[in-house]
Amino acid sequence: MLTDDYHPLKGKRLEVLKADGSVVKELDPKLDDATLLSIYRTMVLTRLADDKAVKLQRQGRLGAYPPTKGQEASQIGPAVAMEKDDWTVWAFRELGNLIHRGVPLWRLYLYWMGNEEGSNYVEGQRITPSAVPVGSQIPHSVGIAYAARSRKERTAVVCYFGDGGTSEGEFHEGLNFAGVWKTPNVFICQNNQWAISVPRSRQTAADTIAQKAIAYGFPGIQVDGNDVLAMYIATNEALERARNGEGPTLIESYTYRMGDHTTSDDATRYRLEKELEEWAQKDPIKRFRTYLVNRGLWDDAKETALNEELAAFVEEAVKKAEAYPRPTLEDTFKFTYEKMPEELEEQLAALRDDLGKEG
Amino acid sequence: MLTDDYHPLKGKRLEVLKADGSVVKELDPKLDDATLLSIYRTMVLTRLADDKAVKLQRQGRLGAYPPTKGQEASQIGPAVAMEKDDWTVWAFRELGNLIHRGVPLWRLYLYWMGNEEGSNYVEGQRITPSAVPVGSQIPHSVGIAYAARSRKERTAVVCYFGDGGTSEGEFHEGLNFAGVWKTPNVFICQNNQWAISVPRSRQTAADTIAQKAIAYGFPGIQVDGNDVLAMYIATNEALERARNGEGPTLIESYTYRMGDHTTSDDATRYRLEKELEEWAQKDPIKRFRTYLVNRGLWDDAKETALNEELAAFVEEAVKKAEAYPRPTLEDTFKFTYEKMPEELEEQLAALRDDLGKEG
Amino acid sequence: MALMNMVQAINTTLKEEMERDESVVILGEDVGTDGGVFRLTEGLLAKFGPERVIDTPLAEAGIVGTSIGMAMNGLRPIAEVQFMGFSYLALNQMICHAARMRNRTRGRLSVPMVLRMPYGAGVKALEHHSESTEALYCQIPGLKVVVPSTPLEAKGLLTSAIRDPDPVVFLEPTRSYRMLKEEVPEGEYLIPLSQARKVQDGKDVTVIGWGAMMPLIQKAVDSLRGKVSCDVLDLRTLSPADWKAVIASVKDTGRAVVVQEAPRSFGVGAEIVARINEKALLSLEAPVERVTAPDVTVPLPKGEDYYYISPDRIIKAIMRTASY
Amino acid sequence: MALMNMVQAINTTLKEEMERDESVVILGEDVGTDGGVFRLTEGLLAKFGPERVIDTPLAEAGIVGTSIGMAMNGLRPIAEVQFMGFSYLALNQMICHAARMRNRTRGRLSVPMVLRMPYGAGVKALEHHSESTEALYCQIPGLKVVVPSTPLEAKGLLTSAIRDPDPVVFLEPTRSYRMLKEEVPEGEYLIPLSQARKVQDGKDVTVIGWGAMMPLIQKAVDSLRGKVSCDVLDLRTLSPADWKAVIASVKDTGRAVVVQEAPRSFGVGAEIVARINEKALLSLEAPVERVTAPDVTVPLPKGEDYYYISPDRIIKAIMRTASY
Ligand SMILES: Cc1ncc(C[n+]2csc(CCOP(=O)(O)OP(=O)(O)O)c2C)c(N)n1
Ligand SMILES: Cc1ncc(C[n+]2csc(CCOP(=O)(O)OP(=O)(O)O)c2C)c(N)n1
Ligand SMILES: [Mg+2]
Ligand SMILES: [Mg+2]
Repeated sequence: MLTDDYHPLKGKRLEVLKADGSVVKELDPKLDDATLLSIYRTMVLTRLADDKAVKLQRQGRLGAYPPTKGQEASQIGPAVAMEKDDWTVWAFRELGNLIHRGVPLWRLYLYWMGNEEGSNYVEGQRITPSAVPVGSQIPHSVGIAYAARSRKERTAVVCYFGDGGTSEGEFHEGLNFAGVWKTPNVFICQNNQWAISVPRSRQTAADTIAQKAIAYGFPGIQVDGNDVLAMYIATNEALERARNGEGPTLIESYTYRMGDHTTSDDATRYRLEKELEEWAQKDPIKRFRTYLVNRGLWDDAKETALNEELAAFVEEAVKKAEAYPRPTLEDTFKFTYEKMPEELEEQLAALRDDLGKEG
Repeated sequence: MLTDDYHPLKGKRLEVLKADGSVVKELDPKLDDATLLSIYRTMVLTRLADDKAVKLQRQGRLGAYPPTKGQEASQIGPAVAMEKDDWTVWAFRELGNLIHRGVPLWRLYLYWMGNEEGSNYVEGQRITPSAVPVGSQIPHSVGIAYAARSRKERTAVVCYFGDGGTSEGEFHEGLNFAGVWKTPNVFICQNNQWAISVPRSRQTAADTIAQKAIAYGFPGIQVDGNDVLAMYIATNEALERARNGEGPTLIESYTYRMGDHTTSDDATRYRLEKELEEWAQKDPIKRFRTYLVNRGLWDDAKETALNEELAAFVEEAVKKAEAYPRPTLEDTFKFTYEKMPEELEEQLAALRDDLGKEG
Repeated sequence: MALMNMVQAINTTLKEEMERDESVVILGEDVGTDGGVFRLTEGLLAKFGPERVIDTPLAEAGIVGTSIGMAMNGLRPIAEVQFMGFSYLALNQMICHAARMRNRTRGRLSVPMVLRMPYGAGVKALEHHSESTEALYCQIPGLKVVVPSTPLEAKGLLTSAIRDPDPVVFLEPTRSYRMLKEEVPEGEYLIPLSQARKVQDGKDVTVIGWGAMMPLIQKAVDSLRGKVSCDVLDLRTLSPADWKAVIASVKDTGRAVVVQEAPRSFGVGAEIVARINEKALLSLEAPVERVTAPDVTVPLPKGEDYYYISPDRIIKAIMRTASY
Repeated sequence: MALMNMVQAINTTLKEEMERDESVVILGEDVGTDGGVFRLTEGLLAKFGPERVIDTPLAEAGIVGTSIGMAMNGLRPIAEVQFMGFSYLALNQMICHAARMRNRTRGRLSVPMVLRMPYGAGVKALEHHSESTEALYCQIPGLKVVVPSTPLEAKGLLTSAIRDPDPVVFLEPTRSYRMLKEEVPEGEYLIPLSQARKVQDGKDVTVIGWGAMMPLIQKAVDSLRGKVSCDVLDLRTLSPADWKAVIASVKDTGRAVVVQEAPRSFGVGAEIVARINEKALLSLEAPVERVTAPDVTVPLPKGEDYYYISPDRIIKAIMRTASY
């Protein structure tokens, strides 16, 4: 088992894809070409969609946005390992996972543009809405897993959070419950080295995030989060354990946030250019492209074509999101409870009067 | 270092005093006779005072009370290792530590009788009041340690909590802060195997509580909590590390709650008589007495005399606590803020009117 | 029909609802083997097994947070927090998630859960075991807050709470758990949420209360019988409340006394007064008086009698209001 | 004197108080290197070093809980929570410990700390960044709750809060951080807590608000100048509040409008109405009107304008009240 070979106290990190694009043979998951290409496609789409979101924000067309650049492998590898019926419980920086699992990009833009309809994934994916209070989604993922198991589903739940999120009490309570209940959970900590301006080293005195699993009595493993194949095999093994009733796993995806924390942030205030440059060398998309090129699956012409196609796709998504109708006054009331209480009906009527034609 | 030799993942528990009263030579702290006798004295006093509290509760003379029987070594060993300037931050079942450190018994009775003056340790000990919300005192102990260090004091802070307490988010946040700040904290988890009716095994899937320290990047150690010498040396080493700026330690005191959770509880509803009997064999006081007898420091005559003396002492404490004046109406108002706001003055006056002579 | 105290009524309701709907699960500290520290869940583990009656680790945010996840995925969890004074640890989950999931997802996901807990003083308990901080929950849009005052009420309201599609905070007055027995019907018995109960008709003064205050109010108005005729309302659901019933009564009587166990300021009573002001000011013949605890921490047992509301204080307030 | 916005005024105050009293420390997420996400603590790390300006791990209960410990042992911590919407995680510490340590130990230990945080909507922010849940804190005996409305007010009130011997929750209106500049004196400037500020004298209607509502109220009353004469009060300290000032004004005008950013029910406004009812009922010529948000979750940006109070709504309420 990977989690034995890479036990957190052994000081090793799981890597499959080397910097030069070669793979560690005995770990190669041997994915078929179509899958490999679909991974690459989502990686590029995520990168483009992410860049676009930042641009839209600068233009005042989208609200505060947390760029995901650099973390694509960490999100897409697990998405490839997941089944349609599995759940993603995410934080706010997991664009790649959601896109790969089929949430329409335009809907995600709609969310970041400030419309609740952007979290209404009517398309049917088992994906919770973004959870802004850091770490607060973790207990949900455990309850969701418990409920799935209680119906004898073979569903697993992948829950994402950041390195900063591991400091919250709700991280602790969630993982501890999962350990005791042996729920089918896969916890993925995207350790992108920063929680806004606070570096990993000031977040916890533990050498790794992975070793925190020891506190909960289940396996933990540190994985190169810029290596989409490593993230795939680690998640795959964890999902299998989950489905077999062997309980949860904590995966520390060792990665890097290449952008600012959000569009409101200026990362140059607290981190050195040099660090960013170093990590740029480890760009997950570049590395995976080299691998595809080496395997003869990819070339410059394909790259150009893909980029053009996806750029157009992204533009379409923006258009669709921007054309989406603004919520009505009633919309802001009617989802507070399943049935609107009389009291709220009255408040709605009074506010409509007060707002006049605005309402 | 003990914490290396007894690293939590090695599956070993620190023991000094064997069941037959002999000691593991190379671990013997070689305490002088006076200290040994004072330890025994507090152990017996704690047992008697505890029994008395339960009786008083049954007679309606004291409120709900959490018996500490069986955990005396776990509380007194550390007290012996502590300096006068050190802090104890406790939960609610640490009678022995407080008595040994000099809080008058009558004052503690006063607290359990339901008078806030019972937490007003004017005697000068650095001891926080009882913290009822489980685990909530843990972050305080870290702040207290931080403040002490900021004044360059060589003070350390011993913080107690139970096995149940380790499941709370505030345990996690407190220990994580302590790890990052390298504060002079010694965390003692009295793992008495139960959190009311929930057994240790359902509290966390970790094999030991001690291994939870790994999550925070500092040493943890499991200690036989019914062995006062083991608790002494473990705390001693941890305190030294704390004072030397080497940061916190987590000590898991492996012990047993021989009584009910509180006087409102009936432990026979959830645990087997057999378990209690097994643990009675490991009674910390019995074991330590055998040791003293073996060393020629103790005999039956001394035992009888001590029991008589302490029984009288306990009676005195009860008398004093019962004679303590009931709080006045004003007392219930005037400590809300340093200076009573006008609003409260008015409420006090109005309530005094309403209550008439009661007030 | 059987004579039951509130503990029995709640226990029976839990059992019946678990039988009726197998998506109902119970979780909390000591709810299983021990049957709950107040025995509210006694016998349920034996009947429904450990998958549906779950002894959790000691962590309130964990209990409520996992309940939210369960509710989002098809279960109907009833979470127990051991005392209201420990529920603050779970407030983040209640405010940020339970109350908002439906709105946040435009109805795609919802959180049909009940958060049960004992509340209130007057039982000479340890610190933090006597809290009455219902107003914390009332001010959160998306939550419902319900407080039963008798065994029968407990059954009817809890049944509705469990079947409600939205999160309900269900506050059980510790002091009333075993105070009185009354006839409670077997089988389905529902009291709709957001409807106040008229306890008795009267014409001089409206007296409004809920939960553990109701027996004290009853004593007070009984002793005033013949002197002051009181229109007594048990609010039952504090939020969203039945303001219509409050206003109708005050319009009739022109006078009102609100009895609130919690400290005076920023409590549920204030909202009641504000509503009366808004909708019945012109009918008022006296200021609405609030009988409350003072703005101090609940004292330990030796001082509790200064704090806890007595029928005598209610009587005085009614008299003052009646003769204003 | 220098022209400052509220961010600068608070930053200066923090600096001056840290210079004056070396027991003052600052802790929170991103308060050090980054200078705070709103730059409130900019420059302080460089000046006072990492022992006094502490970048903490991401854990609100940890921040507040360790602050309580520091305060119990001689420091005067100023804890920052990044947004009010994340402060619920620390409510247990505030309610169970900060508010009670003095009473619990009969004065032996106390918690002189400030919990600072930005609050409020109207800035088109992400979910949870627009909360105005001050009433959660107001109802807890032992806490003080303070809300400045201008840069000058921020300096005077924050100085008093830092020097106060009891825990103070200091709520900074995000929307006002950079809205306006005004002259702020250098050096010591104190505004006593629990004293309201008379913003302008008037005789027809009392208008009461605080924090980010004050500029909206100002716009409203300005536009009514000549038509309705408003007596405007900035409450400043919500708890313990200056009820005398409120009552005195309403006794003069006989009419009042309360402007509260938070949802309607169970907010601070309700307590204001209740107080007016109790002490000035006979002076009232109209119901006290509350202008508030509706009882719904703060909408995401596209819906926020429905929710956030406009001067126009205040004007309408004043007119209704004046002509009642
Ligand atoms: C409970 C809570 N506290 C503070 C914040 C403000 N905040 C948003 S993201 C963030 C840092 C998160 O760091 P991490 O968990 O590492 O995730 P990352 O942003 O790096 O993806 C902070 C402090 C929040 N959203 N929730
Ligand atoms: C936050 C909180 N939740 C629940 C309780 C009720 N309660 C009191 S003690 C206890 C069990 C504590 O177990 P443990 O931490 O092991 O300490 P022990 O009682 O065994 O000494 C519980 C659940 C509480 N006091 N605080
Ligand atoms: Mg991060
Ligand atoms: Mg225990």
